[in-house]
Amino acid sequence: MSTMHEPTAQQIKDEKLYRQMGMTDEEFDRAAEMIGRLPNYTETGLFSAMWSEHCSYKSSKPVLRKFPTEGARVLQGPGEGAGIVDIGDNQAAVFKMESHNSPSAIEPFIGAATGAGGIIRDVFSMGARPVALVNSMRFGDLTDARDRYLFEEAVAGIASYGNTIGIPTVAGEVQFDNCYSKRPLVNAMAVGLLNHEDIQKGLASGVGNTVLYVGAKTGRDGIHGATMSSAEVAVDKEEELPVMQAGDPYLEKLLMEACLELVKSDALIGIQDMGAAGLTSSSAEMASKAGYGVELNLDLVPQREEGMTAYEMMLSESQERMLVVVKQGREQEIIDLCKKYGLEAVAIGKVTDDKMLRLTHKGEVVAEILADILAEDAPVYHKKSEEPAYFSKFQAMENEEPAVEDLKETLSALLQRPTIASKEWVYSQFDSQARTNTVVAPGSSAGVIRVRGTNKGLAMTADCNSRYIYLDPETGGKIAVAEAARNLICSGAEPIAATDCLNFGSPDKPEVFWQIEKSADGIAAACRTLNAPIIGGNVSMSNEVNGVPVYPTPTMGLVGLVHDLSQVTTTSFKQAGDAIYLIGE
Amino acid sequence: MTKVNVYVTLRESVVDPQGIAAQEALQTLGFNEVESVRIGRLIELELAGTESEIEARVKEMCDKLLVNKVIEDYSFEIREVAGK
Amino acid sequence: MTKVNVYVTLRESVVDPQGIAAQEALQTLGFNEVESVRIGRLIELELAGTESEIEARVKEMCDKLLVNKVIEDYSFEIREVAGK
Amino acid sequence: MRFAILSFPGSSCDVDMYHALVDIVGVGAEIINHQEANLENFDAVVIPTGASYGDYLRPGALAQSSKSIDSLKAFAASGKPVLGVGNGFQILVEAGILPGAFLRNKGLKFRSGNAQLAVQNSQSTFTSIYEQGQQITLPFAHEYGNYYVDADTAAQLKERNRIVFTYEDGNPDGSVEKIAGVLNEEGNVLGMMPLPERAVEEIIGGTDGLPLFRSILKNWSEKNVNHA
Ligand SMILES: Nc1ncnc2c1ncn2[C@@H]1O[C@H](COP(=O)(O)OP(=O)(O)O)[C@@H](O)[C@H]1O
Repeated sequence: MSTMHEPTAQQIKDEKLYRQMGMTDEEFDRAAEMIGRLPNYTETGLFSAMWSEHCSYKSSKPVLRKFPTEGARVLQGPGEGAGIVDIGDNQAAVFKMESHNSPSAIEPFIGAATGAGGIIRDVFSMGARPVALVNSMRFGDLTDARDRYLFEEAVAGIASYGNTIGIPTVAGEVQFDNCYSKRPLVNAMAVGLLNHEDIQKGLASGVGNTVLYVGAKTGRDGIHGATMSSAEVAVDKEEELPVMQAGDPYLEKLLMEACLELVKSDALIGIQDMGAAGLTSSSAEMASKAGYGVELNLDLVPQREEGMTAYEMMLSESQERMLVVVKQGREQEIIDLCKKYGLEAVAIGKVTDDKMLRLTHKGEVVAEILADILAEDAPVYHKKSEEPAYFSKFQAMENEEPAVEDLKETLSALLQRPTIASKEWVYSQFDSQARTNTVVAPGSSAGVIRVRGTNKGLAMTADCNSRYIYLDPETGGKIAVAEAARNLICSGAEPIAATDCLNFGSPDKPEVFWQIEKSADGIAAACRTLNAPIIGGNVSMSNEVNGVPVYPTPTMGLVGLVHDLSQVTTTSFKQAGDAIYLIGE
Repeated sequence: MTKVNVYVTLRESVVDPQGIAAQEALQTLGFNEVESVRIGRLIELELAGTESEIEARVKEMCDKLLVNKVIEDYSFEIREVAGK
Repeated sequence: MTKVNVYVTLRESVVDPQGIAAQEALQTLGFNEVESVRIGRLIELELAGTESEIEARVKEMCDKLLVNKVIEDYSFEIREVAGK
Repeated sequence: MRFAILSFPGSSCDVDMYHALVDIVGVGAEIINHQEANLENFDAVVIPTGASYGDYLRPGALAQSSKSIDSLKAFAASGKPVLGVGNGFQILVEAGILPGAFLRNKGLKFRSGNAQLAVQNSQSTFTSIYEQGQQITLPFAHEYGNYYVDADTAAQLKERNRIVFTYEDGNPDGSVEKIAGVLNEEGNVLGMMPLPERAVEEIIGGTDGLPLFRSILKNWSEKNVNHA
């Protein structure tokens, strides 16, 4: 009945309705060919979400292959919710960075808050307790009222989520440049700790095992968030925007505690956050990775609104939801465990052996597609790459020493630049000491937390100077990694692994794609040299305003291991009379 | 001086975690008859102007500053026009 | 189902930092006619019961949980009684 | 001596309090879930900070729906020590165990950092190891740290020596009378916004919070020795 108002498969093809969902003609044809028939409305929605840049990395895959992802410490590289590196004593650090740029351009508080919420879920869905947050943000310079608003609200949004859930923010960076005017970048990174035996993966395996839905009810919010986040946002047309998916850090705190207890249970098979493209990506990916199928009965999905269609439920990006696969017959104990935390857990489906993602709604099969087709077989594009004209022009320019007439005046002018000025206004809004492990809070080179029960610590930082990358992406990419590594080393830590968030303009522009490729070359080379493999990350493209791309901003998040907490150093001068040395060239 | 009450509510599809938590708390306290709680804002303005001016100006204030139309709806009510 | 609007306002003797900030922002935007802004809460309830029951129950909810009488006043309005 | 750490959903810093009490101060402590709050067998109750119930509606308000509030009131009435820090203070105020209410910080933003405080009353169960007038530094983290009482109550608090800590750094959040911590009339319940459990080790934030816990322990021990 609910599908009655939906266009037929033929109409979708004839009227090219898939274009509204962000699919190209070729992609639609490819989808139809792969399933051997025209996809219906719901199925077209599944394809559009799973084949979006955000979920499939269809344009960035060739670039990501450049990154070193292996190393002696790496227990989990890219591909899961977050990467994992060994830190000795049977413990591991789990972390990843993610962007929430488009939502933050529309509604900065909610956009930034749900960005933090999403990355925290990625970490605890691996079985790790999130222990620290880091962020990296870019805004237009503060002369424009909208940019000031975006800045204030995004900071407040990140603060609100982290503070409420009780995870300290220990490091971060903010820079201002008019290339980000009205198109802010909001990248959030979460770092967790776990014992090796608690590592979880997002797998739906074992025929007959049960798929449980845990957490918030599904509403009509954030439908097509994944496709939106790969598209340029027109900020002025609020009526046409998808409904924002507001976050609930309180519910997430309950979800986090429940999941961290859940991972100790041998009834658990797999667990995954319902992030971008919600139920669609979590179910298709869990099935595909495990080599099984999943069948969901959408009538059983907890719904916040009446009369939701299959399409709406599958594409909703309502926050604070997890998909959990448990052993057949053990459902009740998991449901009871969740109930203890005030959470609803509902069996909505089961694992099958036919590798299909099959959805039923009101007694009818509304979608039936091989999970691999959705999760693995998105087209991969080798975008055109072309050196921009500006590059050779800049390269040909002579180096010029800026003439400084009055040192004092220049220094004070520099210190007043928002990018250089103290960021205390920002980080004083973050609770940096919750959980009482923070050894170095924001205000130094890197944040440091101790690992209880050992004499070790974890240092973390996020860095990227996008002007350097704009001027020379390859060298600039190296500089971003090197700066982050220096920040760790200055704090007394050995860099052990990296995550990244590649924020760029549209990959369809050959000059932009060239920036992406070249900066990836630089990043890869620096990470190799420093033996800091990239264990996860995120790509955010089409960060443009009126067709003008932001500066290329591949933010690097690095984590370092402090072998001895007594060796931790901070940036401040300690006492009068100490000697000051300049080391290096 | 005229008093205007502006009622700001979350748009229907936007989840209201505060309201949900308050409803659960009310239920724990035994108010089981409560089916839904949504928490919005009440903005009380005092301002000068004729009624028709005020109507237009308050609308402008809401659109420009007081209300976040990405997630909120509003309505307002001119409550009291005190004689000079 | 009946809808009730509860209006919660800060008591007059309590300074409202948010209201002051909003007023200043309005003035910066040129709304100089605004003399005062106070920001309170609008709580929308949906609940079952007869009108007189509801009256008493909502009062109880406000006193017990929804309103902090040290700093807040409230009033409420039964808005809509849908026929069964 | 055994402490109950009364934990509500969302009280994320219960573990911090546990660590401070058990690992550093060396007393017995247990995190008690609010649903099974049987407090009778404990010698003291601490309500930790965090954002119970997401700080929704008003910070500390929704905790009033928990049955444990009755046990807490009974425990406070029995005269044994009750300490609420941060959100725990807000819960005590919303429950009416301590006077007043919390408004949003004057600057409207969440703020965290280190607060400079003066010990205004070093006679209490909670502060007897501090010197009168001692300046101490404790971390804080709150958005609703702007403590409000009406003028009469404020006068009364002063007269009865119930203001235990005041802010000595300009009082940026706007608390009435610079109040950072207050006692109940009987002197066995202390609420404070600064967080002593975050200042019990040199490596994380200094040690100015330690004397507070040691005072509670010392006064309890002395009483118990007398009774024994
Ligand atoms: N958004 C933020 N969140 C948390 N800490 C921040 C943020 N922005 C800046 N900081 C902190 O402020 C300090 C100075 O930052 P920054 O000006 O970027 O200096 P640096 O060049 O040393 O990284 C650092 O300790 C950094 O962690």
